[in-house]
Amino acid sequence: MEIFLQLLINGLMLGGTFAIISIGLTLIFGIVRVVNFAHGEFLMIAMYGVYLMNLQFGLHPYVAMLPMFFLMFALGAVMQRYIIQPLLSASDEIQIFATVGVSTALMNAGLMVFGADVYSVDMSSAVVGTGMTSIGSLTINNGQLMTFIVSILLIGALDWFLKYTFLGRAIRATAQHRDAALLMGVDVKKIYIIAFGLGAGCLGLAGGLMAPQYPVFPTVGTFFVLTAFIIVVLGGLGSLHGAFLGALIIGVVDSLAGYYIAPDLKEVVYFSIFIAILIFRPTGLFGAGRGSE
Amino acid sequence: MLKFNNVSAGYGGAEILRNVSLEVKEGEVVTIVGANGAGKTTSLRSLCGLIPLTSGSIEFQGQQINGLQPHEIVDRGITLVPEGRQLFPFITVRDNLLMGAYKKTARKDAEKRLEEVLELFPRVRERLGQYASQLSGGEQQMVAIGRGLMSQPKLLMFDEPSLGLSPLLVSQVFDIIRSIVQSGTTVLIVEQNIGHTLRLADRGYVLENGEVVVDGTGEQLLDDPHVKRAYLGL
Amino acid sequence: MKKYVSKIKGGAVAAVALTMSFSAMADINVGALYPFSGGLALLGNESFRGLEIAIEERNANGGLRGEQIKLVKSDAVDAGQAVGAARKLTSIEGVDVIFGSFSSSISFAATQVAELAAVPYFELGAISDNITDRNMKYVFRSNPTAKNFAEGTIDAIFKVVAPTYGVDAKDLKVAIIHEDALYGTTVSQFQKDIAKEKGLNVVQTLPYSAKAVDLSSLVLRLKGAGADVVLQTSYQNDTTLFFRQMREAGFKPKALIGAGGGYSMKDTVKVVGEKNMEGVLDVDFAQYLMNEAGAPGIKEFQATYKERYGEEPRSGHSLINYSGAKIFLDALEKAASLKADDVREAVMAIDLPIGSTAAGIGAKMNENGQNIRANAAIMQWQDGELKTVYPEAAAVAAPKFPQHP
Amino acid sequence: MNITQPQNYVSLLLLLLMLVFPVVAGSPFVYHIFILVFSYAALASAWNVVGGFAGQLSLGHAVYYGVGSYTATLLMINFGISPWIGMVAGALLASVISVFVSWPCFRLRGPFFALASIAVLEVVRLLVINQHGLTGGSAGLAVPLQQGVEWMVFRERWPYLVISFGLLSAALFVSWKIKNSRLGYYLIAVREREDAALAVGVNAVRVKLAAVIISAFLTSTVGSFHAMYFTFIEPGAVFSLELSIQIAMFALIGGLGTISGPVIGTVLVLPLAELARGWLGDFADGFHGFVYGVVLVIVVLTIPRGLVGQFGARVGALINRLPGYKEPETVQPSTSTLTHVQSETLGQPILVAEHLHKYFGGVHATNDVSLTLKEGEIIGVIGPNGAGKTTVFNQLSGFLKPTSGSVRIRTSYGEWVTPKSPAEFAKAGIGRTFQIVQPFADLSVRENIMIGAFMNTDDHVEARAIAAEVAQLTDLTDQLDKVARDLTVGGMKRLEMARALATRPRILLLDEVLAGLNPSDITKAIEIIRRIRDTGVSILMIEHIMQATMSLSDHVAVINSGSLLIEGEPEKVVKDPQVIEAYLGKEYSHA
Repeated sequence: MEIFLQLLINGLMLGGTFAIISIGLTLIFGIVRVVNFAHGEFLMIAMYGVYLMNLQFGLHPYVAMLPMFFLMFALGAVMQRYIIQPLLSASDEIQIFATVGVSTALMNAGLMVFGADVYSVDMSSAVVGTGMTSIGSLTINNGQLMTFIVSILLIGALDWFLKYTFLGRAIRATAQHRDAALLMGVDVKKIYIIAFGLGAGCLGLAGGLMAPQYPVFPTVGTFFVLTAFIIVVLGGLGSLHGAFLGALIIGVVDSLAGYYIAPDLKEVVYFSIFIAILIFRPTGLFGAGRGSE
Repeated sequence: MLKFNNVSAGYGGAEILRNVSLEVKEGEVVTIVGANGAGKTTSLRSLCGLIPLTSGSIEFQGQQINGLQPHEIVDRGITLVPEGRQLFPFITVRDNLLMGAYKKTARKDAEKRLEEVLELFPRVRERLGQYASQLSGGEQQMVAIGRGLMSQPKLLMFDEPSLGLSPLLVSQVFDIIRSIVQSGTTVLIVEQNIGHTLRLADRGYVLENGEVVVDGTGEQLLDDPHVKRAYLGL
Repeated sequence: MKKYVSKIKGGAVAAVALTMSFSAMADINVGALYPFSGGLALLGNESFRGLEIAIEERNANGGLRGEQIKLVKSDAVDAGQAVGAARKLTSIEGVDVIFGSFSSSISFAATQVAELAAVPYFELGAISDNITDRNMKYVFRSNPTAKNFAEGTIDAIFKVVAPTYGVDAKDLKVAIIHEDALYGTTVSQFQKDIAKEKGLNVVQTLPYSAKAVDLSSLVLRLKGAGADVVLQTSYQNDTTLFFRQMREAGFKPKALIGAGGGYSMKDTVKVVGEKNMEGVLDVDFAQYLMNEAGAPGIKEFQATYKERYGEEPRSGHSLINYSGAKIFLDALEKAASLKADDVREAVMAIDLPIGSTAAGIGAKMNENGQNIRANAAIMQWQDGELKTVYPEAAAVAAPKFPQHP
Repeated sequence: MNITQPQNYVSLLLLLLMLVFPVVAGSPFVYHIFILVFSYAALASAWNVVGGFAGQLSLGHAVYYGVGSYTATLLMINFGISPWIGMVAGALLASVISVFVSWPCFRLRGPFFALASIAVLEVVRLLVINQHGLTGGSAGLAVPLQQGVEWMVFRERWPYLVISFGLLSAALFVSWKIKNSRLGYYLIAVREREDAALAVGVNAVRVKLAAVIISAFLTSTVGSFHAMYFTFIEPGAVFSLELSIQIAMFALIGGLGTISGPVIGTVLVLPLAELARGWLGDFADGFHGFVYGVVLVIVVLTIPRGLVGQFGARVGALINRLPGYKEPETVQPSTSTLTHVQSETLGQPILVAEHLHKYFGGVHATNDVSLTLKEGEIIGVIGPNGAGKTTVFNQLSGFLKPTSGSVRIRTSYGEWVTPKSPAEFAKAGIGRTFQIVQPFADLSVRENIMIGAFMNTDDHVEARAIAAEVAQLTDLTDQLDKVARDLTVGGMKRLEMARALATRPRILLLDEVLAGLNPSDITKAIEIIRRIRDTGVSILMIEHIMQATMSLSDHVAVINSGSLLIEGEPEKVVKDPQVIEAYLGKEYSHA
C-alpha cells in the first residue's frame, strides 16, 4: 500500500511536469489548429535560456523563467507570423512539414551553438526547488511539487484571462468560429500570433521549472514532445483542464506501469491508450465535442 | 451613408454579383430581396470584407472601405448579424454578447450596453450562463441580434433573420428589428420572407442572378410583378 | 573542333594528375568516421579528440613514414549514413586507413564497406563483440568489448565489493538495470550470463528507455527487491535521473557499479553532485586517475588535451581512442607499405604487454583482429574524481564505501 | 504506354541515364549514393501511394520498412532462407499488418492520422525491442556475410545498384499503373471530396485499404533490400520516425500525388544532403542538419505543391515540343445510352420513401415525409430556404440514415432493395448532385466524368467513351480537357449532372442545379434535363427557379418546416395559399 501511494505521488508529480509542457501545446493546437512538431525544440531553447541566465547573471531558474516567458512569447509570435500564417490555408501535411522543418533546424542550431554537451543549472547553492519533503515514509521532490503548483496556477491564470478579458474571449471565439469572430471585429491574424506566443511562452516557464530536475542538451525536446501530444489528444483539443488531467493520467500510468508491468514497456502502455482514444473517442476524454474528425 | 458602385464579386472565379449599385441613407431601413442564389448573402459578405471585389467600389460615410480588413470595417461601425446565427457554440451567452463589444470603442461601455440589450431580450437574461449551443433556435437568433447591437453599430445588417424560425418567432424577430430601427440605427436586411421585410423597409432592391432588376419603396415592391416572378415563377 | 576537345581533355587530365600527385606527395589521408551530430554527438566528438591528439602528436614528430597525416572527418549519425561515409572515405577521399567509430551500429555498417574495399579499419571505441566476430581481414579493434565490460563489473563484485564489506559475493542480492538500446542490452546480456555462471544471486533485471523522463518506479522495484548491488549500463541522462530518484526514494544499496557511459562522465558528477557519487564504482576504458606506472603517458595526454581544447577531458573516450590510435599508428610506421595486406601483417605483429599504453591496455590481436589484451579498468568515484582501484598495478586508491564505515 | 510520346521516352531516358551514370563514374561512393537514391526514391514513391494519392499523411511507414528488414533477416538467420523469398514473405506480412493498423485509423483526419501512425510506430518499435528472444532486441541483428546472388550480398557494387534500380522501377510502374487506373481515380476522388466519391459508388474504405496494402508491400521490399545492403539492422534505425519523415519529405518536395515527384525530390535532396554532410560537417557539428531544416521550411513556404506540382506542367509542355508528340486520340462516343429506351415498366413506382423522420438533437428536421417517384417522371421539390429539402435528399441517397421510415428502390431486375450506404445507393441506381458543387477541382472535366463511369467498368477506354457520351448529353464536349476548377458556374453544375449520369443511374436526384446560373445557362440546363429524362431516367429535383420547376415537373412537392406541405400538379400547387404563405410570409399572402 505504501509503495502504491508513493507510486501515485511520483506519478502525480511527474504529471505536473508533463502538464507544464502540454499547456502551451494544447493552446496552440486548440486555437491555431496547427500541430507544432517544433514544440520540443521550443522547450529546449527555453531550457538553454534559463541555463544561460543562471550562468551569466546567477538568476535562480524560478526567477529566470519570467523573462524567459516573454522571450519565448516573442519566438512563438515570430514563428506564427512568418511560418505558420502563410500556410494557414494550406493542407495539413504542409503545415506539419513546416513545423518538422523548424524542429530539425532548431535542434541542429542548438547543437551548433552549444555542442552536444549536457548542461545543467547549478542548484547547489539554491534554497528553493531542491531537496525533499517527507510525509511519514512518503517523499515528494520539492522541485516537482513546485512545478505541479505552478502548472495549476498557470492554468488558473490562463483560465481567468480567457474568460474575463476581451482578448481572452476573442481567443476562445476565434478557436470556435473563425468567421463569426471576424464579423465581431476580431483581427484573427493577431489572435493567432498571440495564441502561438502564449503557447510558446508557457514553455519559458516550463524551462525554469524543469531546470532543477533535468539537464539541457540539443535533443532534450524529443524526450518530451510525443508524450505532450498524447496528453493533448487525451485531454481534448485546446482544453486546458483536459491537458492537466491528461498529464496527471499519463504521469500516473507511467509510474504504475513502470512498477507493475515493466519499465521498458510503460511507453507501450500509454501509446496504446493514445491509439485507443483516437479511435474510440476522438474528442478526447474531456473535449467539448470537437476532435479529430 | 453606404454606397455600392458597380460592385462585382464572387468566389473562386465564379462571379456572383454583377455590377450591383445600391445605396443606404442614414436612418433608413433598406432591404435586398431575391431568390436563393441571387447574390444577396454575397453582397453582405463583400461589404464586410470577407470576399474581395473583382470590380467596383464600396463607400461608407464617404470613404472607400473595400480592401479593408474585416475587423477594420467593424471598427468603422458596420456590423453583420450573419445567416444561421453563427454564435460561438461553447462560450456562454453572456460572453457571446460581450464578444459583440470587442472593438475598442465599444469595450468600455460594454457592461452598460449589455444591460440595455438584455432589457430588449428579457428571455436571454435567464440564459446568460449557458453555452450558446444549448439554446433553442429562437433564443439563438435573439442572442445573435443582441451580439450585433453590442457593437453600437452605425449600420446593422441582417442576413435572413427569419431562417428556420416558426412564424410566431419570425413576427417577434421583426418586432425587435422594428424597435432597433426606431432607436435610430440604420438597417440593411437581406431576407427571403419578403412579406415582413417589405413592410418594414423604406426601400428595397430586388436581386436576380446577381443583378439588381428593380428597386423602389417597400410598398411599391410588394405589388411589383418582378418580386412574385423571382420567387414563384408566376 | 576535334583538336579543341582533345586539348580540353588533355588539360583536364593534367589538372587531375597534378592534384592527385600533389596530395600523394604531401599527405597520408586518414579517415575519421564518428557521429559528429545527432544524439551520439557528444561522445563521438570526445572520442575523435583522442584520435586527433594522437595524429597531431605524430605529425609534430615528423609524421608517418616521413609524410604528414591529413585527417578527413566524416560524420555518420546512423548505420545508413555510416555506409555512405565509409564509401566516401574509401573512394572519393581515397584514404589509406579509417579510424572510428564510437557507436557499434555505425561500426558494423562502416567496417563492412571498408572490408569490401580492402581499406584497413581501426576500431577504437565501439564495444559490441560481434564487430570482430565476422572473419574480417582488415578490421582491427584496440578497445575492450562489451564482454570485457561485463566481466569487469562482475569482477568488481567479487574483487572489490565483497572483500571491502567482508561478505561472500554470493550472499549479495544483485540487480541489473540497463538502457534498452544496443549498448545497454549487449553489456547486460553478458552480465546476466556471467553472473549466472559464477553463481550470483540476481534478483531483478530491468531494461528501460534511455529517453525515459522518470525512473522512480524502477527505483521502487529495486528497493522492494532489497538489492544490495546495482549494475547499471546507461548513458548520461538516465544515470543522473536514476541517481536523483534513488536519493529521493531513500534507496541506498551497498554498491553501484556502472559500465562506462554516463558513469564515466565529469558532467554526470556535476549534475548529480560529488557527495552523491561518492563510492560509486565504474568499469570502463581507463580514465585519468591511474597510476602512471600502469599507464605511461597518461599525464602528458591529459596536459595536451587541456591545452588543445581548453577543458578537462569529458570522459575516458578520448584516452582510449588516443591509445588505440597510437598502437595502430606505430604498426603503420613499421608496415612494409600501406597496402592492406602489409598493414594486416604489421598489426598482427604488435605485441605490447598490459600496462604499456596511456590507457593501461596492452595490445595483441587475435585472428579476428580483436585486441585480447584490452581490459576494462575498475574505478571508483572518490571526492569527485574517478580513481582507478583495480587492478592493483594501475590503482591509485583503495576502494571505500561511504555506506561501510 | 506509348513509347513514341515525348513525355514517356524522356522519362525512360532519364531513368536509364541515372542507371548509367554511376557505372560510368565508377566511384564506389557514387555507386552508394545512387543505390541510396534509387532505394529511397522507391520508398518515397511507395509512401506517395498513401500520402499523395490517398491523402493520408502517414508518418509511421518505417513500420513496414522494419517488417521487411526483420522478416528477411530473421528467415535468413534462423532457417537459411534466401532473402529473395524473405523479401516476398516480409512484404506479405507488411500488407497484412497494414490492414490492421490502418483500418481503425481511416476516420482520423490530417494531423490526427499522422499522430496515430507515429504512435503505432513507437509501439511496434518498443515491442520489437522487448521481444528480444525473437528479434534479437535492441542489440540488433547482423546479416551473415554469405556472398552470392541467392544471399543478396555481393562484393561488387553493381548488383546492389541493379536491385535498387529494379525496386525503383517496380515502385514507379505500380504508381503509374495506379494513376492510370480506376483505383487511381478513386483515390483522388476520395482524397478530394469523399462525399462526391461516395455518390458515384466509391467504397472509400476499400479504396484506401488497397492503397495502404500496395504501399506497405513496396515499402517492405525496400526494407528487406536495405537489411542486406547495410548488413546490420537494429530497431532504433529501422523503426525510426526520422526515416518515416524523411521519405515523406522527399515526396513532398518533389510533389505529392505525382508519379515523378518522389523520384525528383529524392534525386535532388538526398545527394545534396550527403554532400552537405561532407562540406559543412567540418564547419560546425549540426550545421548541415540546420540547413536541411531551413531548406524544408523554405520549400513549403515557397513551393508547397512541390517541384512537379509547381513546374511540372510547364516542363511537360516543353517536353511535348520534342518530336513524336501526338494529341491523345479522341474517343468516339457510342450513342447506346442516348437512345430512347422503351421501358415496359414506365409509369410504375421506382423510388418509394415512406414516413421518413429525422431528428438532429432536438430538431425535427424531417417530419413524416412520404414520396413516390414513378419511372420516367420528373418531380420538383420546392420549399423555402432551410425547410429541410436537402435533408430529405440526403436520406434518399444514403448520406443520412432516417431516424425512422424507409427508402426502397426498384432495381433493373425488378426487385425492391433498401441500400445501406451511399455507395450501395449509387449501385442500386441512384445518381445525385450536390447543392454546393463538388468537382474534383484539379482533374479535367473528362476525368471527373470518368470517375462516375468507373462504377460500371474498370476499363479505361470504355470509361473515356462513356465520358465523351455523357459530355455530349450535357453540352460539355468542348470543355472535356479543361481543368474542372476553370469551369463557369453553369459548367460546374452541368459537370455535377454529367458525373452522376456517368454511373448510368435510373434515378437522378438534382439538388439546385439551376441556382446561380444566368438565363441562357438556365435555358440550356432545362433542355438537358429534358434530354436526360428522355433517355429513361427518372428525376427528383430540388429547385428554386420557379419557371424551370413549373415547366419541367410532372409533379411538385412542397416541403416546409421539415414536412410535406402539399403534392400535386404544378399549377395547382403554386396557387395554394399555404404555399404562398410558406414562401413569402404570412403578411404577403394576406396582401
